[in-house]
Amino acid sequence: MTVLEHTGYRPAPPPGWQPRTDPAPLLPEPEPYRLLGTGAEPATPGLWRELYRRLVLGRRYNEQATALTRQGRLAVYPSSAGQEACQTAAALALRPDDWLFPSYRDTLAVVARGVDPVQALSLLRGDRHSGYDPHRHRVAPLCTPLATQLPHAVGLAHAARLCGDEVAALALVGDGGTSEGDFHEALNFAAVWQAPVVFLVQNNGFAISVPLAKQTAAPSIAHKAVGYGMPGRLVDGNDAPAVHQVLTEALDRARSGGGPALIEALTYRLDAHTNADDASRYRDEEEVAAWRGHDPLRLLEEELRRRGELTDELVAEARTAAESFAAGLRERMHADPRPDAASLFDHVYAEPTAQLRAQHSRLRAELAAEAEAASAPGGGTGPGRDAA
Amino acid sequence: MTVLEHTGYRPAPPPGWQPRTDPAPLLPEPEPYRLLGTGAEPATPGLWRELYRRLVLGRRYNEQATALTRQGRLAVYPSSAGQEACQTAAALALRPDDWLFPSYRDTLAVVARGVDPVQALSLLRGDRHSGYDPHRHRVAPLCTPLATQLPHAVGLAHAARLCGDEVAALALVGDGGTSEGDFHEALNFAAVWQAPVVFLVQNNGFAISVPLAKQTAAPSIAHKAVGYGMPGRLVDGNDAPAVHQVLTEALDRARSGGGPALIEALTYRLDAHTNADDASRYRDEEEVAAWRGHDPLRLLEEELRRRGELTDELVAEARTAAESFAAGLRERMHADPRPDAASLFDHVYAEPTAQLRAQHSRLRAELAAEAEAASAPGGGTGPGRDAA
Amino acid sequence: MTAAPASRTSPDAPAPAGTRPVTMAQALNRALRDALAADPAVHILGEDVGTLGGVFRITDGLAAEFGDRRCTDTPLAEAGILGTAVGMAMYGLRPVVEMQFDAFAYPAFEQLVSHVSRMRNRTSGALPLPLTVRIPYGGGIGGVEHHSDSSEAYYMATPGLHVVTPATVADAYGLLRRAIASDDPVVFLEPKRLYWSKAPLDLDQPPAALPFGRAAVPRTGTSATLITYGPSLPVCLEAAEAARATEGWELEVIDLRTLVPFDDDTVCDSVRRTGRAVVVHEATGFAGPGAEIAARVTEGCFHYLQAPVLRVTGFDIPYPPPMLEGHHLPGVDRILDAVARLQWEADWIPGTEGRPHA
Amino acid sequence: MTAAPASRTSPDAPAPAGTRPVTMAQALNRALRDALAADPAVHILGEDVGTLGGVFRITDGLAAEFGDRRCTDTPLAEAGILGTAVGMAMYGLRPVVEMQFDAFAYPAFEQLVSHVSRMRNRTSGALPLPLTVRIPYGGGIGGVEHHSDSSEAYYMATPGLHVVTPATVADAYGLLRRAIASDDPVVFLEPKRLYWSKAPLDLDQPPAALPFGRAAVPRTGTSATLITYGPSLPVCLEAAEAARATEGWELEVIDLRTLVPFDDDTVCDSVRRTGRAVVVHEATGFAGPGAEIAARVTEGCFHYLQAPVLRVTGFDIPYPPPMLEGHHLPGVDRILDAVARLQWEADWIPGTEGRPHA
Ligand SMILES: Cc1ncc(C[n+]2csc(CCOP(=O)(O)OP(=O)(O)O)c2C)c(N)n1
Ligand SMILES: Cc1ncc(C[n+]2csc(CCOP(=O)(O)OP(=O)(O)O)c2C)c(N)n1
Ligand SMILES: [Mg+2]
Ligand SMILES: [Mg+2]
Repeated sequence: MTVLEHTGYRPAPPPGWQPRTDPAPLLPEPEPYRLLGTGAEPATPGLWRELYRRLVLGRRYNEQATALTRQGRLAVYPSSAGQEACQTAAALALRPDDWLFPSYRDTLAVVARGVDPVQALSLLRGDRHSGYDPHRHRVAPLCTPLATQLPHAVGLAHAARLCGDEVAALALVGDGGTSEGDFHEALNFAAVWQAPVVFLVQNNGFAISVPLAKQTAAPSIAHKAVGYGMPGRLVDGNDAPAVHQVLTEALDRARSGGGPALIEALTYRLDAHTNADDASRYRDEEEVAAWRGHDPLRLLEEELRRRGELTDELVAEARTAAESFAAGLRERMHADPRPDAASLFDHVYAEPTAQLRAQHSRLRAELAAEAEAASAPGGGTGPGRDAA
Repeated sequence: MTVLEHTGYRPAPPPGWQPRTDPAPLLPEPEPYRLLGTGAEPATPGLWRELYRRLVLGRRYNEQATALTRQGRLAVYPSSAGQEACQTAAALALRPDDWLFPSYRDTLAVVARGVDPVQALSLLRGDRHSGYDPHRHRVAPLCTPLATQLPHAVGLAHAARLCGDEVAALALVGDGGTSEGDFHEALNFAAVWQAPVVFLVQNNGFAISVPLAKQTAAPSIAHKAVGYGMPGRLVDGNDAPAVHQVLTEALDRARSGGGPALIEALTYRLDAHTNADDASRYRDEEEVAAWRGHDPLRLLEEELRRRGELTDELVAEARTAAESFAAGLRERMHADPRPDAASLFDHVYAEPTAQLRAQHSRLRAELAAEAEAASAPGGGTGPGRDAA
Repeated sequence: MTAAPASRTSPDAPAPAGTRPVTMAQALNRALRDALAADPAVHILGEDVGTLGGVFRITDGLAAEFGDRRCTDTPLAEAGILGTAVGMAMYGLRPVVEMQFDAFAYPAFEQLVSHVSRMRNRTSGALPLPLTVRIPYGGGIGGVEHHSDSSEAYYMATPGLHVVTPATVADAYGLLRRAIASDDPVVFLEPKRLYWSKAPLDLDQPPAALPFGRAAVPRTGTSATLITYGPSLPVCLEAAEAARATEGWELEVIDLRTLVPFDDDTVCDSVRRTGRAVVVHEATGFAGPGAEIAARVTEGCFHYLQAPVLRVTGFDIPYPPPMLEGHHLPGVDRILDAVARLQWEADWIPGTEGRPHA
Repeated sequence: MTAAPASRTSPDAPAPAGTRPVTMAQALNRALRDALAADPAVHILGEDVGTLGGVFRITDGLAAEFGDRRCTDTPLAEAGILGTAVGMAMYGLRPVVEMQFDAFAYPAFEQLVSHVSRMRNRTSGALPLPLTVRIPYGGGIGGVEHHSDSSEAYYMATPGLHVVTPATVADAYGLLRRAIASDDPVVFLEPKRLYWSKAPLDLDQPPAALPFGRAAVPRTGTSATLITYGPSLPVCLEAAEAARATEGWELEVIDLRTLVPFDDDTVCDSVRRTGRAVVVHEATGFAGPGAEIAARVTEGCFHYLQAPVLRVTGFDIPYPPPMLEGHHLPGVDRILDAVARLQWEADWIPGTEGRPHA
């Protein structure tokens, strides 16, 4: 008589319903996690002093790279001054077989991982798209299109797991980058596949000029993790030991099959977005000053002082190492790189197509003609002419 | 002596730190929200009977449309059998000025909103990309590329708010669609802009053949809301009154400036993905049978019976209306639509370019020649020849 | 890459006894199967490629045979699929990605253009991406909006990608094997309306992987050259047959097989002989694949050309609803019309006062 | 759309007294300002377009003057920006979207191709999308990877879009006003290396909105036609000057201004007079914009052509690092070389035994 036959009262939830994960453990701590000033002890003796040395070097690196932009030696430099704790801790938390997936702002992390700084800066110098061998230190090329490196990290971590290797990937992204679709897709794939990958968001409060409040209305970026079924952690990104610990835990967990994690590190870039940016257009000096008081280097220094570990020797050693590092970098960056025009046609394909070979030989002919003209007495407008 | 001057112990959190929203109220209920069988009363008298009538019609519509595919009258039909509660409640919860953003599976919602079913089916019939005037009933065209309609809904809702209009948008998407980057970007924009938009995910457990467990590892899809700073709600999608209530609340809230919401409705498609799909390849008959026991129509019918409201009169009335609706649809769909070939060039631009005018006149000449050949005695291979 | 001479056989010609007719879909399925069996680095990823075997069943049975770690149903996110495949390739795997329909590859466009096509170049060869992106493309199957796009022009305009599209059953096998074996990324465009086309093929002795950059000449002729690929090949062959029957023209038909790299030798050799050429494809004409083909043929054969290279293509409109697609797609009549306009006797270009060659 | 005759003025010619030199960036800024002032439906959206005024300062001061509801900093998600703009346009607003750099428009590709270009057509005119997508494009500014792409070929191959690119300060103003006023979606490509180019312009009496589909002829000549647009216009003008000085050639230079719709009349009229043409652009050559231009010029002017239409373009490679971009970009020498190869006396095509015209 009715459309469906009567089978009785069914107050049951929909068939098969069960939350697949308990959300509570996935939610981040309500306050950013800190170690400095809490009375905590270093996980391994000497770790904090090592972090200190590296933070000093990192700051000096940022200063030197910025100076190189003024001298026309870098096309552009996105400074990580103020974010050295994140970058350094990221590199240090990785094991040799792990992979790092950096963005354009993360050359310090790349250098801290062991890559030659001149090679790490190739992209920003403008002689090559990527200056280092990614396999040697297991560092992916610096990635410019925001968040697009995140799925790469997931895929690599997944592949490593498929191959039975105990390898984790650490992917770096900014607060702005979390708004991109690729962020979402990467985290989702990672969680579904339980890939050994850790996402570290360096939340420095701005995407160029756009403040976080215009980027997301979430309680925190770390809260996004629950939407993928992975744990979210919130850490004071200027507390180097805290970042190091949170990353180490997450990477260990990932490597041993525990799945991915999302870590939000609260930090601040003390410099402008890049040397080409004018930060005074969008932020107050007061805010910058407040963050200078929360400088990662200062926080660690104060802690070491409180612990009586900030010896003259340590300070001198750190400074000397940083200065000599900077001097070496400066000197090498003042040499003119001479990328070979013929390299334009290398590595477009495994083997150049006939079409590329033809274009290559045309360029060769041009270069030869220019060289001849230039070497002829009084000759040649030089290669500048085509360089419009 | 040290790199940074000493200014004292600073255990403070990073400057400016404060969670911007309290996460707790954003998290969904732990069990899907239900009204049927809970002893709850209809929000307005007669609402549940009205839902019943519409569910009966909806089911009949799905059956009729599926039959039309067998008769070659539809190119394809993605049935919403089993999801009638969601589709009907969605249409009913909207006010006249609100906008609906449907996907390919949501023709029932479109029809329930008042669109002529023949027009609603144009896309699937294959005569036009979209058969109805979107402004008349404030229904966006059916959207095929998954989740891409979500930012449209956000933009429209935002625009309405900018214009000072009290308008909300309701955007429909499937569980599979939540994995797309556009889902993420849309929800984020909506929350940052506090746009009056409600996202309804019809979680029917599958994206074609892919079950939810391969789609997301989240505790629930509704848990994704907190990552955007909007409330997430979880509702039994086969409990029409519950879906209607949750949507009504969310739309009211949105319209009055309370911001967006994400609603996950747990449901099931009883038919295959489309008539072209073979669901036996990826799911058991047992699972389907379990869900038949949780059929939205059955749940509502049982409740009305318990309440003594399932009168013969109501049942007959619902069935008659459904049958006459189906008969009208059947009859009108058996007429051959004759889309005009010349319309190919209409509406590519506001004014056709010279290039399109030239192509149009070439086609006109072809058609004229064909017509002539066809009308000539014994003549013509007809238009079929070019239709490779 | 072996520089084999262009094959001058007709497509899917009667094959030796022992072979049986298989569809292009089956040939592609077999190519995937053989690639999975031959190389443990090969992994298939996509929407519905596992349990279901793909909406076109091209991956049918592969998850069952090789396990769902080798043939994996992914979440529904094309950029995520391609982006994770990039990472897998970086680790040394050889992913084969399926995009469900042509238009649904667009979400992955940034990954394709900004990473897939450039990673080898960016890293001076350190990170090649041996990655195949299979995309069913083209119309003619009555698909509703977004299911019949032809997007090869986008991929052709992106240096670093190989763009490949088979038109015959045997080529489907041979080119897909070659694509998966390639150390470069390949966009592998499958003409979906030819999925069910059949030709005899001995699947126990499958053909060798085909080199890229070698067009086929399935029909020789002297009057004019039809240059085509993928779904338009059968239409061109039909047109050539009709041209002989009705006008006595002998049309040569070239099946490009790979759009990138482009086989200038085979194409120019033909056009220099015939002096006339028509390019045929489904994609829209303006800035479509035929633009490049016409431009380069003209550059390479200018003095041999008796008429400009003409193009018979889809109109410059969004792909129409299925009931109108027959009017949009290049068909035999339009091809013959174009051939007829190849200045067999007089000037023809509307609005120009054509003048004789100097 | 008024069918004004093609202007035959040189670009940015000395203007009446009272005008002062402004940069293209300033002209674009002023066009946006005037559009915001003229029509309350106009809304600007993008990354950093508000407080910062855009990384190129094209939106400088607009948020201050019109409020951040009219000029809005969005979250960092290009598909979201374009997708929400679609919804805004559906509600009757007239969004102007800024993509920060050319390559960063790729994430929005699906929205652009599957929705922006098709919404009017899909809805039989019921939902036109009066929407402008501003994209700084091209190289020559020393930008690092992903900051110098030329992607106009992708947009040209997408029916339903207008594709517009100014090369002069005045055109920047006039074309942008026209784009924003257009009821169709417009991809508005801004040659970033010309942002700082200057010409006198009276901003108190700004030029009228320019019609689409009308190329400019900034230099007339009789020997051959250079067909170009956007960033390559100044290079072509320089080449034309050099050609006169060194060879006595009088090159006509055409600035297309709108790639879609394409101004066949102006272009063919010129090429029929000169009999020779070279297309110049920064984008890669293979399947690039020049392919369509060469193919259609050849179709339209075949019997007038003394030589094939040649193309001087970027190489078929990913855009190189800044230290090498000078070798990649079309420069004066390459243009002159191409002109020299236009068969002034003998056969030239490598590998062909050119034969005299019949
Ligand atoms: C897809 C894409 N869109 C836009 C840009 C331009 N852009 C470069 S950096 C940047 C801001 C990034 O902010 P965030 O992610 O917070 O990183 P941060 O620079 O603060 O380290 C933008 C918009 C880009 N690189 N990629
Ligand atoms: C961008 C995009 N990718 C792929 C497809 C092909 N496709 C159509 S429906 C579908 C499954 C969608 O699943 P879900 O979102 O759960 O919605 P349902 O079909 O279950 O209603 C797929 C993969 C598409 N339409 N759009
Ligand atoms: Mg940031
Ligand atoms: Mg579903």
